[in-house]
Formats: sequence, C-alpha cells, structure tokens
Amino acid sequence: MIMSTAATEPLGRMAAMLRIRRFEEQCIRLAQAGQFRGHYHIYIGQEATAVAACAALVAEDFVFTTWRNHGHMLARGAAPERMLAEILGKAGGYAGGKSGTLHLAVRDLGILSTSALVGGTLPLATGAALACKQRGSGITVCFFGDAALEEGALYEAMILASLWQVPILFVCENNTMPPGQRARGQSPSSRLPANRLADIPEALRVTSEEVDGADADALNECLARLAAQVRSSGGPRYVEVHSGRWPGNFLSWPDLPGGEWQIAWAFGQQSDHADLAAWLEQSDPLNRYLRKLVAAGTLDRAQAEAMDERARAEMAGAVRFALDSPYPPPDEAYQHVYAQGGQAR
Amino acid sequence: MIMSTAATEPLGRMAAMLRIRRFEEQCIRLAQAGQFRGHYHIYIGQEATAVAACAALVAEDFVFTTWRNHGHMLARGAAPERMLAEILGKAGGYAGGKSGTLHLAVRDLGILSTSALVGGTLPLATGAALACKQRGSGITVCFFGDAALEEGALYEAMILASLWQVPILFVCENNTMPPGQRARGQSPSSRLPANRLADIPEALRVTSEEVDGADADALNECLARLAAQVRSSGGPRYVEVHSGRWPGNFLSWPDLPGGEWQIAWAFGQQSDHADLAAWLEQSDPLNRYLRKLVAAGTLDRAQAEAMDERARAEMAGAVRFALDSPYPPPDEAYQHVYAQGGQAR
Amino acid sequence: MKITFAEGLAKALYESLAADPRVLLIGSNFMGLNTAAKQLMNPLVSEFSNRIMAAPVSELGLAGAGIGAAMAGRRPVVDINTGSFIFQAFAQVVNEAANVHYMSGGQTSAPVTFYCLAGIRGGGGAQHSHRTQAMLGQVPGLQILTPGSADDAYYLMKWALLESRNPTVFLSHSLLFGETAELVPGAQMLPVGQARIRREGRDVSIIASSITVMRAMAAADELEHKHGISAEVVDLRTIAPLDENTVLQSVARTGRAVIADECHRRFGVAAEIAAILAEEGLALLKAPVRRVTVPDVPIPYSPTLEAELIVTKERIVTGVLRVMGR
Amino acid sequence: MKITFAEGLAKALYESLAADPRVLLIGSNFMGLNTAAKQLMNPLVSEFSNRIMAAPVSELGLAGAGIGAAMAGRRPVVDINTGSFIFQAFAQVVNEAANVHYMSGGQTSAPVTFYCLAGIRGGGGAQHSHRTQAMLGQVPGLQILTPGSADDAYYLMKWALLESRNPTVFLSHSLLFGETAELVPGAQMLPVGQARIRREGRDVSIIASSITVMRAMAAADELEHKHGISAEVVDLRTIAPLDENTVLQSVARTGRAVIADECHRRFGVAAEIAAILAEEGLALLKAPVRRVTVPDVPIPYSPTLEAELIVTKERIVTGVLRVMGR
Ligand SMILES: Cc1ncc(C[n+]2csc(CCOP(=O)(O)OP(=O)(O)O)c2C)c(N)n1
Ligand SMILES: Cc1ncc(C[n+]2csc(CCOP(=O)(O)OP(=O)(O)O)c2C)c(N)n1
Ligand SMILES: [Mg+2]
Ligand SMILES: [Mg+2]
Repeated sequence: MIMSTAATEPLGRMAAMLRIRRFEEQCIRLAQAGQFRGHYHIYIGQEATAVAACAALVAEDFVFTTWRNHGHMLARGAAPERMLAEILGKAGGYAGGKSGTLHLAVRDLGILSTSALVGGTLPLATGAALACKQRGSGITVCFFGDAALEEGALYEAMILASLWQVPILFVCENNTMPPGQRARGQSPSSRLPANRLADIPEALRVTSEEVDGADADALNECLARLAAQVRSSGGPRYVEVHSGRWPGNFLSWPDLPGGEWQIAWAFGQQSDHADLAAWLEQSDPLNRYLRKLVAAGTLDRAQAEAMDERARAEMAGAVRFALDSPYPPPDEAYQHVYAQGGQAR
Repeated sequence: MIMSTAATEPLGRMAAMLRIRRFEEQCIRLAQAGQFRGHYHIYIGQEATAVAACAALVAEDFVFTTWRNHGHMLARGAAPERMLAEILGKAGGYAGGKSGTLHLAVRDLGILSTSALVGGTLPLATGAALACKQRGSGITVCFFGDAALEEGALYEAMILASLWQVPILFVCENNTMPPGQRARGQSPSSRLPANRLADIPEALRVTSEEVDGADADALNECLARLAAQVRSSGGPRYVEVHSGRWPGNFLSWPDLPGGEWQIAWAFGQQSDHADLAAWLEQSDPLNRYLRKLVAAGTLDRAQAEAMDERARAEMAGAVRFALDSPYPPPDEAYQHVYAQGGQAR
Repeated sequence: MKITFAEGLAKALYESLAADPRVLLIGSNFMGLNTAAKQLMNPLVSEFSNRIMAAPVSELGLAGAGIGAAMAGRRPVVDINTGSFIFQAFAQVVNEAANVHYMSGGQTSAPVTFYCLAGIRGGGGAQHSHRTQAMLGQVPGLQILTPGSADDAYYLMKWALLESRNPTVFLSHSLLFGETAELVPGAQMLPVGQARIRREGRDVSIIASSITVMRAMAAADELEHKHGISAEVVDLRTIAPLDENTVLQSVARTGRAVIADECHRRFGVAAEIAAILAEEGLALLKAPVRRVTVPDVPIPYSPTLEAELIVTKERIVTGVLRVMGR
Repeated sequence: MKITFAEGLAKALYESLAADPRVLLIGSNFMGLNTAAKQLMNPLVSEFSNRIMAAPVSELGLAGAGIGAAMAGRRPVVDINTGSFIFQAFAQVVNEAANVHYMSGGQTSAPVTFYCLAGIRGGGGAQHSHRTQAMLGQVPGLQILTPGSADDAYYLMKWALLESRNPTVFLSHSLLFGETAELVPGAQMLPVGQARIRREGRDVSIIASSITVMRAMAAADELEHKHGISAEVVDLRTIAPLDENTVLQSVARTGRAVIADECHRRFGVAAEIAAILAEEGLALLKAPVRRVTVPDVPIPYSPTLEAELIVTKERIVTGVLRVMGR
C-alpha cells in the first residue's frame, strides 16, 4: 500500500512525520538494548523531506535511498513491523534478514534495492529513470546525503541524467549546517570546497534550487512542483534540502539526547537539553509544523496527543512483531544468490 | 636537459612547435609503415599549449600528461630519438620498450609516469602537487583532454586540490570544437552537457579561465600568468584551451590529410585539401604563429625554412636511431615488476 | 552458415534488440578499434537508435545506469569498451549489481550485461590488456561468460540479453574476432554452465577458455602429429558458473591436466581449476597438474616482451610434454 | 611489552611519522567505528597535524593522490576505511599504482600504502564485508599484507611506511583489534614475504592468514586435546609475496593440508595454495587438500545467516578431521 495520498493534507503530513519520529526512537532503543548489531542511521530531523517527496509520487514511480532510509521507506508506505524485523535480521523482515538496516528495500513500493555506498545510489537511480523514459511513464526520486557530492559517482550520474534527459528528481539532503548557522567561509557540506552546492548540478545543466528542510509547507510546495516538472518535462531536476543536524546524529552511534520527543515541547514546555532545545526551535520540522498547525487552528493539543498515541501504539506493535519474529534458518543463507529462471544450470 | 628557457622567446617558441609538428608527422609515417602496432595519438594542432605551459616551468616542477603526450614530452625537453625508440617498443626507449606511446615518461624531467586512462592522470597529479606543498617548493602541471570531464576521477581530484590548496595548474585541452564553430546549443565538448566547461571547476572553487589554443601569444601570456599564480598562491588554477580539432584526428587512426605541413602554406599557398585549408587558416597555432612572426618582421621565409630544415633533420635522425635500436631481449619482461631495496625478499 | 566471432556478436545484438523491446544498448562501440568489424554495427545503430544510448566516458555511471535500468525492468547491455575499464566501474559491478538480488532477499533482480573487449590484444600495454575473469570469480552473484568460439559468442550474448536473470560480465577478445564457426539454424545451444569437450583425447586434458581455446586446439593437433599424444580439450565457456564436473570427468579419463589460461598465474582461473583437482580429483591424477598462464608481470608494450609472456600453442605443447614426463 | 593489534597499528603510524618526514597520512580513520580504538589516534593527530590530510568521501581521488605523492617522493598511507571501499578506488590501485614502476621501465616507484579495515566484521552485510586479497593477488606490482597478530600489525605497517619501495595494500581486520602479542624491544621482524610457523605439528598443516590465524590456532588446540591430532599452523602473513616454500616444506612434513581462508571459495587465496600443492607438491600429499572458506554467497546481515558462512574454529576442526580420514 502506498500511503502518499493521505500525506498531501496537513494532518496526514503531520501524522506521517510523527510515525517516522516514533519509529526511529524505537529503533534507537532496540539498538541500545543490543537487539541488533552494526552501525545504523536515523532520520530524525529530516522527516518532512521524505513525507513531502513521497506525497508527490504515484505507484509506478521509483524511489532510491541510502543507509539513512527509514524515513523514506515509511513515507512511501512500508510496514514498520517488517522494517523493524529486517533491521533485527529476522525472517519476518522485507529481505528475510538479509539486508538489515543498511539496504532496506521493498520492490512492490518501487524501492528496488538500496545501496549503502556513498554516491552509489545515484547511477542506479539514473538507470531506473532511463527505464521510466523507455517505458514512457513514471519518474524516479533519488535521495542522498551531502557527502555524495564528494564521490565521482554523483557527477557521472548527473552527466548521464542531463545528457539523456531522463525523468529524475535528485534530492540532496544536506544535514551538515544550514546556511544561517555556518561560520563565514565554512563549507556548505561536510568537506566539499564550494560556495553553494547547487552550483554543481547547474554547471551540468541540471536546474537546481534550495529549500529549508525544517519548513514542511515549503518542502511540500517545492517537491510537488519539482516532481511535476520532472513528470512533464521528462528531464532531471535537483533540489538541496537544508536540515540542521539533529544532536543525536553528532555521534558515531545515534543516541536520544533529551529523551524521546514530547508533544509538550510544541506547547511551550522546554527540553532541558540545551542543544536539543535550540534544535527543536530552529531546525526540527516536526516541532515547527505542529506549532504551526496549532497556531492556525488546524489541530489542538488533544488531537495531537491522540495522533501521537496512534503512532506510538503502531510502533510498539511493530517492535513486538520484530522481537517475536524468528531468525531465519541457517540454510536461508544460500538462497537468492542468483535469480532463478532463464538461468544457467 | 629541460628546454623551456629558449621557448620563452618568439623564435624559440616557433622552433619548439615546429619540432613537435615534424616529430608527429614521422610518427604517423612509422605507424603507417607498420613499424609499430596499437593505437596512438597525435598532438598536431595543439603544439602551442605544450610549449607555452612548459615555458612556465622550472626543473623541480612535475608534469602529468595522457595518451596524447608527445608534444608535452618534447616541450619539456625529452629527446625525440628516445621517444621514438620507445614508441617502437625498442630497448633504446625511455622505458626500454615497456611503455610504448601510451605511457611515455621521463622521470628526470619530472614526468614521473603517464596514465592512458581518461581522467586517471588528475588524482595522480594532485598527489604530486601535494608532494610539492609538503616539500615546500615546485608546482605540478596536469594536461588532460575534454573527455576527462566525463570521468568522476576529475571531480574527486579537483575537490582534493581545492580542499587541500595544492599548487597545481589543470590544463584542459579541449580539441572538440572551438566556441565559434559550434552549432547553437551544441555541447562544448564531445558529450558533456554543459554550457561552459569552466563553470565546473568554478563550482568547486577552482579559479578558471579560457584561452584560444590557436593563439600562441595569448597562450604564452595566460599560462605564464597562471603558473606564476599557482607558484605564489600555492593553490590550484584551471584553464581550458580551445583547439580546433586537426582533420587528421577525426579518424580512429591518425592520418596526414593533405600531407605534411608546408612552410609555403604560411606564405599564401593553399593546401588543396579543403578541410585542412580551413583548419590551417583558423585553428593551426603553428601556421598562424608563423604568419604572425613574418608579418611582424621577426622571421623571414629563408629563416623559417632553415629552422624547418633543422627540425626535419633532427627528426630524421631520431627515426634512424629508433629503427636501429634493438628490441629488448625477452628476459627484460621480468624486470621492474617491483622496485628493489627495502623490499620483500 | 559460417560466421565470424564479430559477426556472431553483432547478430546476437541485432536479434536481441529485435526480439525484446526491453533490450537496450548503453554505448555502441562493441567492436573496439576494429574499423572493419565496426561496420557490422551499422544496421543496429540505424534501426534501433531509440534504444541505443550515447555514452560519455563515464564507465562507473554507465554501469550503474545499466544496473538501475535492469532492476526497473529493462535488459541493458553496457559497453565497457576495453575490458580494463571495468576497474573504473568496479564499485557498481562488484558491490551493487552482484548484490541486488541477495540483499533484497530475492525481491529484485538485475539482468544487466557488461560487455568487455578484454585480454592481451597486442600492443595494449599495461593498462589495456587485463583479463578480469578470476577477480570477478570472487564475486558471488555475477555470471562470467568467456566464449572461445564464434558460435558461443552468438549464443552466449543472446542468452545474456534475452534469458539470463542475473548480472553478467561478457568477456570478449579482439584476437578472436576473425575466428569462424558453423551456425546451424535452429540448433540448441549447449546449456550455459556446461563446459564443452572441443576435442576428445586419452592422454591429457587441456582445460582452456576464451582465447586459449583455439591455441589449445592447435597444441592438441601438434601433439597428435608430432608427438603421438592424444589430448582432450575442455572449453570452459563460462567461469561462473564453473563446470567442475566436466573437468573432473575429463581428468578421470586422461589422468593428467594442463590448464591453459590467459590470467596471471597467481589467483587466476588456472588456480581454481588446479584447486578443484587437488580437492576433488586427487586420486585421478597420474602426474602433477600444470598451469600454462601469463607470468605475474604487467603486460609490456614491446612486441618481444609481450611475446615472452603470452600463452602460445608452443607453451601449451611444452606444458603437456612436461606432464607426460617427456 | 604486550600490545593489542590496534595499539600495534597506532604505534607503527606514530613511530613512522616521527621517523621520516616524508610519511603522510591521507585520512585518519584507521580504527573505523571502534570508538575506544579511535582514542589511540589522538597523539598522532595532534602532533603531526600538518602531515594528516583531511579526507572527503572520495576514495578514488584519495588513492590516486597517494600514488602521485609517492611518485613525487613522499611516503603516504591512504585510509580507505572499510575495505570494501577499495572498489571505488580500484582503477587507481590496480591500473595506476601497480603499473608505475613497470610502465616507466623502472624510472619511478610508488611506495604508497592503502589501509583497509576489511573482512567479515559482524553485521556488515553484503556491501561492507569484502576480503579483496585474492582479487588483488591477480595484480602484479602490488604487495598485499594480511597480518594475523598484533606484532605483525606493528611490524608490517612500519615496514610499509618506512622501507617498502612498492605500492602496498594493508588488510587489517576489526575482529583482530583486541588480539595481543608480546613485542620484544629491539627484536627483528621476520622478513616480509616469509610465512611463520605459528605452531609446529606432525599430522596436518593448517594454512591461514589474517583473521583465520587465531581460529586455526584454536582449532589446533582442540585437535590436540580432543582428537590427539598434531596440527602445524602456517601464518602466511603476506599474500603477495606468497611464501610457496614454507607451505611446501610444511606439507612435506605433515603430508596433509587444510587451508583456512576468509575469501570466498572460488578463486580465493585457498585456491592458489591448493594449486601450488597440486603443481609442486603432489607427491607430498597423503590425502586430498581441503579448503575451509566462505561459501560463494554475498555476506548476509542476519546474525544466524552470517554465522552459517564464516570460517570458525569448528569448521577448521571438521576440515582437518576430514583430511585425517575421521
Ligand atoms: C563509498 C563509501 N565510502 C564511505 C562510506 C562510509 N560512510 C557511510 S555514511 C557516510 C557519511 C555520509 O554523509 P552524507 O552523504 O552527508 O549522509 P548523512 O549520513 O549525513 O545523511 C560515510 C562516509 C560509505 N558508506 N561508502
Ligand atoms: C577510463 C578510460 N575510458 C576510455 C578510454 C578510451 N579512450 C582513449 S582516448 C579517449 C577519448 C579521450 O578524449 P579527450 O579526453 O577529449 O582527449 P583527446 O584524445 O581528444 O585529446 C577514450 C574514450 C580510456 N583510455 N580510458
Ligand atoms: Mg550529511
Ligand atoms: Mg578531446
């Protein structure tokens, strides 16, 4: 089921963002409880991007993402219980435990395969967009982080997308430092020497723009418009989304500084974690959007709490499903090396 | 011996360009006579670039080039007889026959090793420039063709050069189509979707400019100035040289359409090969420079012919040396896999 | 109908494009620098221009685009050009294509073909002469095709484009372009993954693939006529899957094995074949196995140096004489 | 002095930077995700900051810059980070670094080291668990170091940075970080290219490298105590150069060989060792060679699936029992 339709309305968007937030918090809890191993990546603070982008898509479209994929998966309609089971390496996961968090994918949702190599996803997505062009319908959305601009793969993919004019929307999620918070002369991404990242696609004739990742309405307008342009022109577009990095992401291993997000924070109460308080105020798309909806009278506190209750309950159920799901039997390791049919003997 | 000093004067530059032209013509003759095998690349029509760039260098500087390296080698001071012997795979060549034309290199001239992989040379050159920075002296010049902008390697190298601020001069020799001769909307290189190639390094904060590859004086000024800037600032610079592709290069295998270049062509006589005649008029740096020097009274026809006689005689001697040089003995194949000393047993 | 290896390739490409609208060419320089063979591509290029994508010099991007298009339902073949350029694309070929099916738990497959004009071609030098079949053999999930004859060039390419459901590296060899074979209309191809006994023999098995097949055949001729030795020639055809059984059965008959292979000696295809024999066929061996391979030396440009290193008919003969104790 | 593997690495890096001003670090994340081990890098990073280059996520560019700097007289070590990322840099490592000395006819050398934190580390999944030693073994011109102990981690890294004159791939393994060894002050390292007999035995040779060395040692213990089998453990230490002689001499003593190796089975390190035995040591073998390796399957994420594939002490024991006919 692709959930994008509901997410075109303000309350649907709020609910979709909240689900991602609650999912990620559970994920951190499970990791910290030793329920799974290996590194993992959390989408807290970027929820509005996935929700806005996926709201602009239809069933036949393709979505490519990275190691930081949980938000994109949920926004596109993946079932949280099967995602968590996969993250735990369980048989009930989407890949039966073979992918783990890094390569979560759901073919039925057009999320064909997920690369965890920086830049690796861009050529793949460009190829899927070429397939869209060849079949004459659909578009591809490609999410990636700002470090992808440090990999040659990004440039080659952009050259091909521009040369072939394939219908792809490149979504660079820059979670380094939003322009306002950067020191003068500081790089606009982790390490890239550039004054403005969007100059790069422009130099390769890919029309580009920038948008604030903490402003859900702006994102919604921008991504809907760009997706429509890609759909009608058949050519590529590029957008850079600026997000203020969530304090829990500053560490190698995600943490929950200040604890789980609280509805009360959007109603005047302050988090007692100073970094988090500043981040909630300036950079958290969820906190900001809830406050905005409340101010506009679209939602009141009771409704917000009910919405949150549903999200929490859903994610608690997902955790139970994942914990209850068995590990795959050892023999499963030998399955799916090669696709069967038309195959070598 | 590094010959760059003489080439800072107009007559020295003319002579240096002429030597390259006569060398390349001999090279084509040897290939067509079956004296060597494999593909090879000719620098006719680009001579002024190598001569101008190498004139700006000193002994400790490094030079990186590609498969199209003959002109750079000669301009830097390589001996034509040892180059031709190498091109023929002979023992008298710079690498004793191991490199052939594709990987010609002369360590003593700062040409450490030559990659024939599109884009491959840029990271290597950036590393040599890093070595210059670490030792506190010297700069690196890196020559490459316009197709290098289609390889991710170029972007990664430029990112590093810009981030680390190493003393490198990137020289993009664009021999596709000069701006004036391009159809409207046509790409400024073989296949790259861009309006202006120099926008690309600019986006990565590498200061860039463009220059006409058929104008020896303009090149000389430009490359001397940029090399000086690299030397004083310690950071990278980028220049795109526009050359009209020599008609002999339109084929997979170089040819001499219209025959060897003739001094008479610069003195009013017309080549009866139409494409060539147009190219000589607009795009040949040699033909144009000779006419300019004659018009300015710096050189008369007799002097030009004497200069040409010397170049022809030198290259005829080089051919004899190369043909007379023996092939390396088979056992030589096992030498130089690993450098000796400090080595594994 | 007699066809050359190059004709077999062009015919397979043409027929595949005609048979299945999902077939897509990314690049079109399958014939490399061979100006004559290039003409064979003309009909294709004019007839199917909307399914032939212009290719910048961006091997990594092109390979990745091929994989992505394959995942999304197309059947692309990516022209890698000289086989050595697959190194530019290695991250996509080795760490994306090969893993798609497995990582997705069988949800998605990527039937993309990477076409490489590989091998020691004469004057290619150190950077243009690679044989990557053994390296790629360390990558589960890939299929590796190494045709040694014109009919296999045709059949295997058609199979890769129309039938295979997995990523495939097709290793062509420009020194095979002129080789001919009879193509029997309507005939069935030997299944992929089955080696072919090209010539039966009693005294020794010569195991070969790609360019070494014809050299092994020539060696077998000479061994018969000059030395009275009856050599069996096994053409592996594909490196992944690798047909252990046919190799073991052949050596069971002959008791001796010489492996003629164009990889470098260390960790090459010959190493794996020898290892199979040491592990599964030790009791069959009347004499030590012998590898006739390219020494562990980069490929030099000079003709005399290159000649010292390649796997020739003569060196295969010498290898056989050695295992025969002569 | 007892040191851990991670300490050995940090100590070698520190001492090399201190000893030779040409030593240069390109990147500084040698300890990967190990937060505790990362602290070991602090003294280096603060003391030699002008010789530690910030590294964007540009493996190809970084590797190439390392090669270029080495050609121009520096002694760089390039941090490739997770070993699988060497595929991003393959074109530079395989087709530039390895060829520099040969292609230039011996004029130029490139003493650069590529540091890879490679291997099956637990939860790395298909894209972060590669062992590239056998693939790289097909590339003449490269040196490939695979330390299996803390002292070798120290000695081999120091040798690569201060003495080697050739491009080197240093394959580290995060599951070895806690292993300890005694470092005797002033002691000489066993020459590079010489394998080490870690334990003498009479009945069977277990040939191992990197992570499988400690598992082979544990297996040898168990074989002795539970089964009365005396196993000799040969630690290869380096894959290129490969010490054929020590392997052959060991098998000459024991008559049996089990190769414990973390590469995939096909075309892995074990294949080359088995091939050497089939070619040069056939007469020594009392039983077929046995490879205990990772099956030809991408590495899955799930712990139960990964556990099915790795080379454990138990699987080495089983392999030995099999060649002993038990
Ligand atoms: C080719 C490659 N190199 C290095 C890594 C290790 N790595 C994983 S995530 C990451 C940082 C990515 O930053 P960015 O693209 O900005 O995404 P973010 O995690 O900030 O969302 C790195 C370097 C990798 N996965 N792939
Ligand atoms: C990585 C790689 N891909 C492809 C090639 C084949 N190739 C050799 S020269 C060339 C064209 C290069 O064009 P450009 O860089 O503009 O240089 P020019 O030859 O025009 O001077 C190509 C594609 C190669 N050598 N290396
Ligand atoms: Mg980021
Ligand atoms: Mg060009």
